Amino acid sequence: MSARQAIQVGTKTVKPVLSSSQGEARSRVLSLYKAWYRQIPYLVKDFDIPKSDEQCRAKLKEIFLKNKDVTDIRVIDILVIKGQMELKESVKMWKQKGHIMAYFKPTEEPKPKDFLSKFFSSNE
Amino acid sequence: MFKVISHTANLTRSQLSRSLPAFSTSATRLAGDPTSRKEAPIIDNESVLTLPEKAKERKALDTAIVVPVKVDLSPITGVPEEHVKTRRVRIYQPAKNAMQSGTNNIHHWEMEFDTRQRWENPLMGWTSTGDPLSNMKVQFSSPDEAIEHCEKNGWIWYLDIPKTEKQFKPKNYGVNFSWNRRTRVSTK
Amino acid sequence: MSLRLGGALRELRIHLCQTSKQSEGVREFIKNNYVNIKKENPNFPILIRECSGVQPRVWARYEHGVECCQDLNDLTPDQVMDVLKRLAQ
Amino acid sequence: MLRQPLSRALALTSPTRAAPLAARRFAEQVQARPDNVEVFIDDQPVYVPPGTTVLQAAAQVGVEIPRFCYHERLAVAGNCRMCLVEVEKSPKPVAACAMPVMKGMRVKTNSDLTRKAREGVMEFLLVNHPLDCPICDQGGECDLQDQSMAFGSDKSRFTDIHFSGKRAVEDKDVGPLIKTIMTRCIHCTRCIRFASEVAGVDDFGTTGRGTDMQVGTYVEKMFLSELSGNIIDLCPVGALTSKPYSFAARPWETRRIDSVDVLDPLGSNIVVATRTNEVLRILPRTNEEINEEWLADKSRFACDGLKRQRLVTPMMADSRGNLTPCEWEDAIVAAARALRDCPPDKLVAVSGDLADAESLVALKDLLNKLGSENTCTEQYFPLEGSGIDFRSSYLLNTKIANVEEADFVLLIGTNVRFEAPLLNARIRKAFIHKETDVALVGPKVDLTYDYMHVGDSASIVKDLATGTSAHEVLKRLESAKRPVVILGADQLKTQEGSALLAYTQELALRLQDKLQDKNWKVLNVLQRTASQVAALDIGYKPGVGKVLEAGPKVVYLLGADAGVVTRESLPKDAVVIYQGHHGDVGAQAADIVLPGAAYTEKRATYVNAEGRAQQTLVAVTPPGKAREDWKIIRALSEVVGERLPYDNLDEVRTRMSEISPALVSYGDVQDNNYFAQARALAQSLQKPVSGKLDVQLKTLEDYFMTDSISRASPTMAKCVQAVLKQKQSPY
Amino acid sequence: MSFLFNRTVSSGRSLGRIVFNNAKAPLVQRVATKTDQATPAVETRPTVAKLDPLQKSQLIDFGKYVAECLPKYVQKVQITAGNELEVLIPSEAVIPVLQFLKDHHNAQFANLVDIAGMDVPSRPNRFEIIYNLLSLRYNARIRVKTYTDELTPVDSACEVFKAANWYEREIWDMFGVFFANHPDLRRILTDYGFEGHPFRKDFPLSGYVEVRYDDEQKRVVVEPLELAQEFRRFELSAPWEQFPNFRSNPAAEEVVNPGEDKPKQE
Repeated sequence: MSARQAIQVGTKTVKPVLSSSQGEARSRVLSLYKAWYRQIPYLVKDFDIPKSDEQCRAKLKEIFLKNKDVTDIRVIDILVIKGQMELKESVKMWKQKGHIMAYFKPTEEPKPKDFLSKFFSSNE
Repeated sequence: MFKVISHTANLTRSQLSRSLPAFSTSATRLAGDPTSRKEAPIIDNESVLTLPEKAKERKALDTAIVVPVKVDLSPITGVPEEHVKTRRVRIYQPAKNAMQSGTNNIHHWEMEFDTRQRWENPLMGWTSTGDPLSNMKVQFSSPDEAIEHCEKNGWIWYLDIPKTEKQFKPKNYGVNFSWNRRTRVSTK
Repeated sequence: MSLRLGGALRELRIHLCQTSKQSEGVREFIKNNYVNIKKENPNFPILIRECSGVQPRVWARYEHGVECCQDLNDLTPDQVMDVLKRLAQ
Repeated sequence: MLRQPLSRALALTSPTRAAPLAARRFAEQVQARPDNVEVFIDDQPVYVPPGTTVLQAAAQVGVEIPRFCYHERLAVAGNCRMCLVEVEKSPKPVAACAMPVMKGMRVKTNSDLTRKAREGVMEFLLVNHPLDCPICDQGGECDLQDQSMAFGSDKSRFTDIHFSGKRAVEDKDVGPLIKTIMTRCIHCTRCIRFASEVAGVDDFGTTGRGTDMQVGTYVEKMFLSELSGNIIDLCPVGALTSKPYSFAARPWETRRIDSVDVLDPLGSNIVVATRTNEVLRILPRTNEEINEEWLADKSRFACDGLKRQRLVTPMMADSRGNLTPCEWEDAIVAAARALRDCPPDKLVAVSGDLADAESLVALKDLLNKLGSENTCTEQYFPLEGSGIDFRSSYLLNTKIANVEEADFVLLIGTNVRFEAPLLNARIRKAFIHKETDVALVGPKVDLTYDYMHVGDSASIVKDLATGTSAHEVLKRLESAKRPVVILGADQLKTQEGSALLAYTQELALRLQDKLQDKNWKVLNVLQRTASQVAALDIGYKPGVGKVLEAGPKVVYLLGADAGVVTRESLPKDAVVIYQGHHGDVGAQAADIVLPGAAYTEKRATYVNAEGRAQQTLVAVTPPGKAREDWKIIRALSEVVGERLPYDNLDEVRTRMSEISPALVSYGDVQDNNYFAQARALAQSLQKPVSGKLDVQLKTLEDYFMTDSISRASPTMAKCVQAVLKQKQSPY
Repeated sequence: MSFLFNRTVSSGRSLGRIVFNNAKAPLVQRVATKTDQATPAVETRPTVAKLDPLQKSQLIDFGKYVAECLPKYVQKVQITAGNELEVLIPSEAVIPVLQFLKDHHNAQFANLVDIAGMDVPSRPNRFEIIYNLLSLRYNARIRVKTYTDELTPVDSACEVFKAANWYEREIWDMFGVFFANHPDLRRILTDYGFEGHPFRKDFPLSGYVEVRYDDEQKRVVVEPLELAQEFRRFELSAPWEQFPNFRSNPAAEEVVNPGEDKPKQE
């Protein structure tokens, strides 16, 4: 009883962005993922990027999984909208090779992760 | 009577009809509140002509969904993950400049990120930094707003409350001339 | 009521709140028993650290920095003593 | 308007301006009292106690009346006339700073008459004020500049094109800290009032009248005060500016970082102004519970020591014993090897006076993990009796702000004036405004106020404690309603220290038991350094005597620069690891030097003498390869093989809360009790004492250089020279 | 008694406002000839733009009329800077209000001059969307303001004004406000792949990334920002009030606030 009340206190009623339920948001995400997945071979070919289809798919998966913990339907919707926008820009060849390659961050050196190497490399 | 009307007004507020019966330009107002008038539904061309899937989408938008109050916007703000996860936000009230007496510019709250490494640029000797947020300061009128803002953005914050409240003591010009108190000073 | 502190035990830290109900037993304990314990163990550090709003706790530090924490919430002075005795073994 | 942030501009749309939060809360509070009078400020009603000045009443509804001479912490002078306001039914405008409110008074702070009066005053002030704002150091933070923009006239009537009429005044030399350009002086007399009321050095005054009036020291003389820097802040124009900071920067281009001072045990709140990764100056930050809005000279001017004598790279002693720079990896590995190979009972860590709580915790954890219990501080404190078990036995229990409420202060073996200048300022404030009396046991020193000198032998304390003293002080103490006893921690390092502490505890407790106010704490121990309280909280053993006698193999100095650990006191083959930020006494004795960060370069916790945990913030990056202190110890622990379980500051702070929760309750002072228990244990320690009490810091020249930062500061060195020179002069 | 009638009477009684009588001729025409109101004192202060009291009273009347016609949607009507009429509405009301202002015979604000966004992070609804409309027929301008937060969509005004298309894309791009039912909502100013919304108050001046041409990669690469010379930060606020004379002049004067009127009915 009290738990349910707590949940009710912690919620609010808002206008949806696109989806009206969690399931709908999920299906939008999946269809966006599929759309990207299908476009990958064409993108690799059209943009002539030095990456294989598998690498691109891994990157696609990585980018989607980065937001796997998002639960708010509206945030998911906005992410989907932005993803669709990116897809359209890519498919229509508005982007250039550099924009596609920016997903891979080829020039960034990975920052040290463990304490000791962080300590020795800088005082961040 | 008013209650009934405001109730209907609330009901219709969320579902805006495109037919706009409320915006009658006629000069009469005999029927009272136009929204409570019974009349045949007006079907506009648009709603007839829209594609079924489009119409469905629009209908979905008219409904409301229930979401948690606490929302984390960090995936959609475009702030790189590094600057969300590793930064600390300090929420504070700016300190009075000791050099001046006025206090007109300190009655608000600010948020600021922690200072990060700076280094000397080897070419010109400039002070370089890799921190885009070193100049970011956002002002709020209360700490609650600042906390709310940080929570929304997923930043880790802490609150610094200045200890500036002091006991009120009326000032008195006369004590300068009191004859038996230590407040009397010799100079001037 | 004697309590020998030492051996592998190196330090006791007792956290308590000055006013809260949960800490009342610990406060009583210190008021009544601390002097005797300290007299028996004159060189043993029993750090009593007060801070408003904290849960009463005792931290025992043994050799090589091994620490052990016990909750003292709502305990009576005798129970506190028992906890300390257990920690001292 | 243009500069206002949007949120505030929007708030301004309502006709009544929002009063400052504190003032508003206060207004509600005073409204409750029945004897308050109602006055109207710009038609807004406000209830204030009778006797309140118009200016104070206006401040409560958020109306700031412009002023130059008025300062809320100084006596009312009423001589600048900038605060003139119109009061209904008064024939002339009245000076708001000196006028007490009357019932039903209607004040108009923005009427035509008021505006005209201000414009007139401003014109008079500017007649004799040079228009040298572009070369004036006050430019940008000048009350005269700002107020002439807001209230001055938009045209000049000054037609003296030959400049024969502008006043010119010779500059005075008042020492190496304060630069005077006396032509800019507008005779607000704030500096005079500060010197005579707060600083207690009655050197300033005015000579002459009218155009010939001058503010000065009558004869050329240095301003011999440890609080002299505050008159720079007080000066509303550029007549008194900071000499070390002259022509260094403009106020609007500096970044200001709120921080905490560590050069005295009070932990005054400061603002560090930086630009291009360089500390330019330090200003006080208001904290009513500690420093009000003052700052001691060492805290303010020693910041140039942060740029000199710094350790910027790790160093190791080579075969000939000279320290040579090396890489972090090498230094850490060498230090780790030394620590690992050392038998635990021969391993010693000594913390110095500027160490922060984070690194103290990390170092103690590391040593404990290695099996050593030998963590100690340079400062001594008796461990007999209850020792450091209760925080109340080593803290300033009365709290700094409450000293003002005291009616009798007994100082034992401390020269508060130089050990904690702002505590002394509080005592002086109580002395002047509350007629508090002060007595001193210890050497006769100048405390800037009159006190009863009881003598300097330790047996006096014993007599007072046992109630056998025939001195008048005992009677005064016993009849006092809120007595305060302050014991200088320096006295405890002698053989008789524990007895002295025991007697002081006895005395204080005897007084406390008789008080009506049960919350009033009498016993105070004034520590000398900023790190000592945190170190004792964490469980460091005070004093190095015993561990040095045992002949340690490895000594880890955490900023220990006081000179208690020297090469001579150690066995020949001992390895000394020094971690700290300045190349001072400690680094000279070291075999391995690990460069750490100074207090402006790390976010770190310091606990002040009253037990208040406060944190410094990162203002600049540590120079060269220097690192934050707790990180060095954390890295070292990993190489030793006893990895400490914290990787970031939050985790360190969690660990600190496990050690003492008070260490992370920032800004607050915890109440500490159990005096009776400490007293019960101290009873056996009350042995006869015969020694004399002596203090280290006797006169002003002793004050300036006491730690590694101030010893590295050229400004502080100049101060010492100037004070010595002043002593030679006949004045 | 009808609600509206009750409302007008009471507002006229309690606030001393002119009782708005709907039976009279519509407003914009009516006020041009009205004489029943005392003309305000002629402006004598030396200001840059002379305010026309007649024009102002017309605007006030029109604002009242809008509020009366759209009681569900108009939250507040105010005049800023002496002669600029603003209608404050919730975000659901964008379409009906704009439609009304465009199509009403006596308004004819047929021209959408632009749409602006504003970010005030301290508010729960941090964004303001501001529609500037122009009526060529009556030589009048009106401003419609609405509010939203990062997630609440605003109805696109495209179906009322075709001109809204690019303006809304701009706001989507720079503020991140989503416009529902926009025909072609995509970025317009930022680079492809750019993340973030630069006009937000918490977006740094420098941005988070920098681009450069990389010789090895033979293309433009995007990297985290590193400033060779850190931007300076200026603290320009003065501790003394700089324009005390403006203290008593509020930026906006309120004309109608239906939300405040309503409780008085009960």
